[in-house]
Amino acid sequence: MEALYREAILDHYKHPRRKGHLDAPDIQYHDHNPFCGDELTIELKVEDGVVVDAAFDGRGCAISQATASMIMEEIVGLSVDELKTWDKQYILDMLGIEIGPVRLKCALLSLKVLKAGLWGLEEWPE
Amino acid sequence: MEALYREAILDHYKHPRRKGHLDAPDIQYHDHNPFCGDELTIELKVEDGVVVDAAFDGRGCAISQATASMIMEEIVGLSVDELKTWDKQYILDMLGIEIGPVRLKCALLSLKVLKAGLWGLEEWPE
Amino acid sequence: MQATVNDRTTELAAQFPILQREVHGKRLVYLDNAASSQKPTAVLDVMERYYRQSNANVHRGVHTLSEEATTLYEDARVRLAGFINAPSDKQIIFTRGTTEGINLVAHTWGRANLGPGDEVLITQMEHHSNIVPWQILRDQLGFTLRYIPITPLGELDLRELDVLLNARTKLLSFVHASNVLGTVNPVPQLVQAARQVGAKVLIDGAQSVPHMPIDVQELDADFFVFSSHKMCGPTGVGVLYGKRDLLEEMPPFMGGGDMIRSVTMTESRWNTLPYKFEAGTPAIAEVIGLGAAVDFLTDVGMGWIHAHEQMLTRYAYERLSQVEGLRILGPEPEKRGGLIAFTLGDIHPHDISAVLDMDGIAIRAGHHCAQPVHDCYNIAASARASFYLYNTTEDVDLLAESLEKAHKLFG
Amino acid sequence: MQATVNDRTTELAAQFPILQREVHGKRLVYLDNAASSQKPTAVLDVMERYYRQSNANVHRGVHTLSEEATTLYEDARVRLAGFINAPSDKQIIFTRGTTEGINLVAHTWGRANLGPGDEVLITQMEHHSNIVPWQILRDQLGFTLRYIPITPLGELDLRELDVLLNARTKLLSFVHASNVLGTVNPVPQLVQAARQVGAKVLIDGAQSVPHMPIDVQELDADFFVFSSHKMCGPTGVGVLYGKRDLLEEMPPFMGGGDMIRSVTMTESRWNTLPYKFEAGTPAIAEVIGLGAAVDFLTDVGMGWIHAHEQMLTRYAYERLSQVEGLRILGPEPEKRGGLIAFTLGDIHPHDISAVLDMDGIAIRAGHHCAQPVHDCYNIAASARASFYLYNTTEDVDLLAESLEKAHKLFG
Ligand SMILES: Cc1ncc(COP(=O)(O)O)c(C=O)c1O
Ligand SMILES: Cc1ncc(COP(=O)(O)O)c(C=O)c1O
Repeated sequence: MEALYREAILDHYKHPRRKGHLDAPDIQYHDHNPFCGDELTIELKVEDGVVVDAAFDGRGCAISQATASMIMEEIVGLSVDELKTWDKQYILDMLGIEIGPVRLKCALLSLKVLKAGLWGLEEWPE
Repeated sequence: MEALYREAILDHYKHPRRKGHLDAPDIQYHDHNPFCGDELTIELKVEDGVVVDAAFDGRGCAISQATASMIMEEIVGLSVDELKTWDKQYILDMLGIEIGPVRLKCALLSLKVLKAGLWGLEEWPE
Repeated sequence: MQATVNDRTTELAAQFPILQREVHGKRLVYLDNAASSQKPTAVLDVMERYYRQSNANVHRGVHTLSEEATTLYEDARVRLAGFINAPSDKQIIFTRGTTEGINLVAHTWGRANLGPGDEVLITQMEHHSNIVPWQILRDQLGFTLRYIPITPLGELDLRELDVLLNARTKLLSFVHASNVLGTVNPVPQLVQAARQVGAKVLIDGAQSVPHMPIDVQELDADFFVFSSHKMCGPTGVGVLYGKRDLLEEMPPFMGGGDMIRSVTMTESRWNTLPYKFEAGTPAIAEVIGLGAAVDFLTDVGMGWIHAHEQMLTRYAYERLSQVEGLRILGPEPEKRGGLIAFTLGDIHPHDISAVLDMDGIAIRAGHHCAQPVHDCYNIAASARASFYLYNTTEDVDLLAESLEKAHKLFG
Repeated sequence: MQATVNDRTTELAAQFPILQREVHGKRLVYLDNAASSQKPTAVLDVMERYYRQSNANVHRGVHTLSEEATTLYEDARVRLAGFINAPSDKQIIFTRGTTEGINLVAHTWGRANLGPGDEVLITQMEHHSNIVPWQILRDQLGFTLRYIPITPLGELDLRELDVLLNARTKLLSFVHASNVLGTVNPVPQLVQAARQVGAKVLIDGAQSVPHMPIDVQELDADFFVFSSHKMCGPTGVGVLYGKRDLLEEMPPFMGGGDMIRSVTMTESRWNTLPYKFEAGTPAIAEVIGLGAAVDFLTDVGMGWIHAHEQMLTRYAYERLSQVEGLRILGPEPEKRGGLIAFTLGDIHPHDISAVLDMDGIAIRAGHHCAQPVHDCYNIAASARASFYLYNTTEDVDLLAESLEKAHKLFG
C-alpha cells in the first residue's frame, strides 16, 4: 500500500492544512479534473510579490487533496516568481510516490490551479 | 487456368451469341454491377408466354459477358414461367466453374437482369 | 451449485491469457468488464490467422486473398445477425462501437426526421454516448430533449411516461442495462408505449448483448447498438442493427468508397444495405474477430453466462452489503445485470480503486461516462465492480476483503 | 545495385508471415499494396501482447491494466506525431481511416464554415472518399464543388488554377499521391496558391504516408489524413492531423464518452484536444499496432522505402511497356509513386486479375474507388499493380510474364 498512500499523504488527506477560504484573496482560481470530478479552489493573498496568506478548498481523491494541502504548507512566504518555477517534477518529489499516467492528473491539479491563478492562464502550458 | 476460364467460356466471350438489339422487344431491362462496371441489357420478344426472340448487349468481364451469351443460347423457346425458376445454382451449373464470392456478382448479373425484366423487380430478391 | 459453476468458470478463465498474469504480485482479479472485457485465445487466434494468411482489402478485389478476406468478413456479418436474431445480415452495420452507432442514427435518421416542435426522449441513466449526440443535434435542429427520471432505487420512474412520451415524441432512446445502476429496463413496456405515439425506439445494448440472450425481433427495437470490446471481441468495432425500411430510407452517414453505387463529378448514387453505411475500408480484422467472439459466446451459452452472472451478483450484493460504510447504487440483484456500483464512506472512488489495485483487483472508479445519473444521487463518482463469465465467487470474496482494508486505511 | 536492394527486401519480406504462403501452388506475389499492405510480425506481436497482458479501457481507469493500456495508447500518439513531424501529439486524432478523417473535417469544419456562395475545390483524380463527403455536404449547405481537371498524361491541369481557386474558395482538398495514376501532386505550388486566396488545405495522404517521408509542417497542410492499414498497421484505425487553431475552434464530430469535459442534462462541455474528436472507446489495440508499424517503418527507413519503390516503379514501367497491348495510365515513373495502373487490350481488368491470381499474383482490378478519373480516360476500370518495401524486381518479372499469358489467352 505504501507505494501510493504513504503515511504523510494519508495524514494530509485526513487533516488538510489551510483548508477553507480567505477574506479578500488577491488571487483566486478554481478548476476541476473532468475524469475524476476532483474540484479545487486556491486563494492567495500577495504582498510585494510574496504570498502572505493562502487557503484551498475542494473535494476529490486523496492524491489531489493531499497535494493541495502539502502545497499550502510550503507556499506562505514564497515569492510569486519562485512559485512560477514549480513544475511537475517538483510536485512529484513533494509527494514522494510513483504515480501512473491517469492519477498524474490528480497530483497535478493543484499545480494547474496555482499556475493558472498566478499567470491567469486558461489552459495548462505544455 | 482452366479452373476459371474453360474453353467454352472463352468461346462465348470471344464470340458472343445474340449480341445486339431487337426491333421491338416486349421486355427490356438494363442493370450494372457497380463493383466491376459490368453493363448488361437483355431484350426479349414474348408470344403466348414463350420467348420467341432474344438479344443482349453489354460490356464487362469475360464471366459476365459469357454468362449472358450462354443464357441467350438457351432462352429462345422457353416459357417465361420456366425462366422464372432459374436460380443461382442453375447459372453456376451452366458455367461449370468454381467461382468466388466477389466474381459471383459477375456471373449472376445476367440472371439478375433477366429476372428483373421478367418480374419487373427493382432489387434482387433474397 | 456454486462450486460447479465456479468449476466451469475456472475452465473458461484458462482460455483468457491475460487472466494468467499477476498485478503487484497478486493474481489479476479483473472486475472491470463493463468498461471492456478480456479476450479468449479463440478470438486472438482468428485475428492472428487472418493477418498471417488472408489479409487484404475486402469487396473490391478479385485475387484469392481479397476473396478470402471478403468471405471471412461477410461470414462474420451473418454470424452477428444470427447472434441477435436479426431478420437479415443486411441489417447488420459495422461501426466502431456503440458510440458511433448512436451518432450514426442521430446524423442520418435524426437529421432527416427531427426539427422544431419534435421531441426526443431519453433517460437520466444514459451513458454520455446516448446523451451528447442528441444535445449536439438538438442545438442544430431545435427539437426538445426530454429525460425519463429515475427513482431513488435506481429504476426508471415511469409515472409520468404518458406526459413525457407524447405525440411530439419522434424517438425514445434508452439503455437496455445501465452501466452504473445495473438496472435492466423494461423493454416491452417502453417499446409498447413508444408504438402508441408512433415514436421510433433506439436501444443501447452495450451492457446487455455481452451478458444475456438478445433477440432484436422480440425486443422490437427500431435501432439496436452494441460494442465488440465488451463482449470478448476486439476493440475498434461494433454493430448497429436497424429495421430494414428505416435503414433503406435513411440518407448515408459518411461518404467514401464502398458506400456508393456510382460516382460522377456531379452526383453519386448509394450502394444497397448494409454497405450504404460502411464508407471506406472497414475494420476487417476486428469484424472477423467479433465473429469469433460471437462463436465463443454461443459455445459457452448466453443463457449460462446470464445465470452465472446473476448468481455472482446476488452473492456480491450480499457480501458487499456487509462491508462497513458501503452503499450500493441501484436496485436489488433480481432487477440488475452483472455489475455493482457503490460508494464506500467518503473515500474517493479513485482511492478505492488504487488500494484494490495493490491487491491485483481491477475495478472502475469515476462517473463511468454517466454524469447525470451520479448527479441524481448527488455524488461525483462511484466505484464499480462488473462481472463476466470468467469471474468466480472467490473473486467477490477478494474484492470484499480488499474493500474492508481500504475502509480501515482511510477511515 | 538492384541485387543489393533485392537482398534487403528479401530479408524484410521474411518478417511478413503472409508472404510465406502459397496461392494456387505458387509463391504469393502481393502487388495490391495500394489497397492494403501486409503486416510484419513486429506489429502483430505488439497487438497480441497488448491483448494478452494489458487489455483494458483507456483514460478512465485507475487500475494497473488501464494505466498500462492508456500509456501504450498515448505513446502511440506521440510516435505518430513524430512520424509526420506534427508540432504536438494533441494534433493527432485517431479515426477509422482516411475516409473517416475527411468526413470528420466535412462534418465539423465544413458545417461551420461553408455555405451558399462558397466553393470547395477538389481534383478529378480524387478517391471517392474525397469526393462524396463534399457532394453530400454541398447538397445540404448549398456551396459549389469544383474540380481541377487532369491532363491526358494524368497530371493536374493547373492552367486555369487562378480561376478555379478564387476568393470564394474556402477549401482546397486534394490527393497527395493518386491511387490510380500514381501521380504525386505538387503540394508547395497548390498550398501556396490556396494561401493566396485564404483557402484552407486538406491533403489526402493515404497513398503518400506509407511510401515516403512526410513532414506536415513542411507541407503546411491545414488537415492531413491517412490510414493505418496501408502502412503495415492494422485495419480499423487512421489519423487526422490538423493545425491546432483550426482543431480548437471546430465543433466536435461525434458525441459520447471521452470527448466531453462535463455533461449535464441541459448541456455538455467539450474536452480538450485531441479527445474532443475521439468519442467513445477508441480502437485501442489498433492504435497501439499502428504505433508499432510506425516504429517498423522508421527502422526500415522511409527514405529507403521511397528509393526502393522508385527503383521498382522505373523497372516495372519499362518491363510492362514491353507487354503487347498494355497501356499505362498516368505519368512517367519520375513523377509517380510506387504503383502502375494499366489496361491490357480489351481484356476486362477482372479477367486480368483472375488470370494472374492463378499464378499467385495479387493485383487489383476495378475503378479503385476513383470513377471520375476513369471517366476522364473513357474506361470503366483498370488493373493496378502497387509495390511496397517487400516487393522485388523478380515480382515485376513474374507480373509481366503472367500478363503476357493473359494477353495470349484472351487475344
Ligand atoms: C488516395 C486514397 N484516399 C483515400 C482512401 C481511403 O482510405 P480508407 O479506405 O482506408 O478510408 C484510399 C484507399 O482506399 C486511397 O487510396
Ligand atoms: C451503456 C453504455 N452505452 C454506451 C457505451 C459506449 O460504448 P463504446 O465506448 O464502446 O462506444 C458504454 C460503454 O462504455 C456503455 O456502458
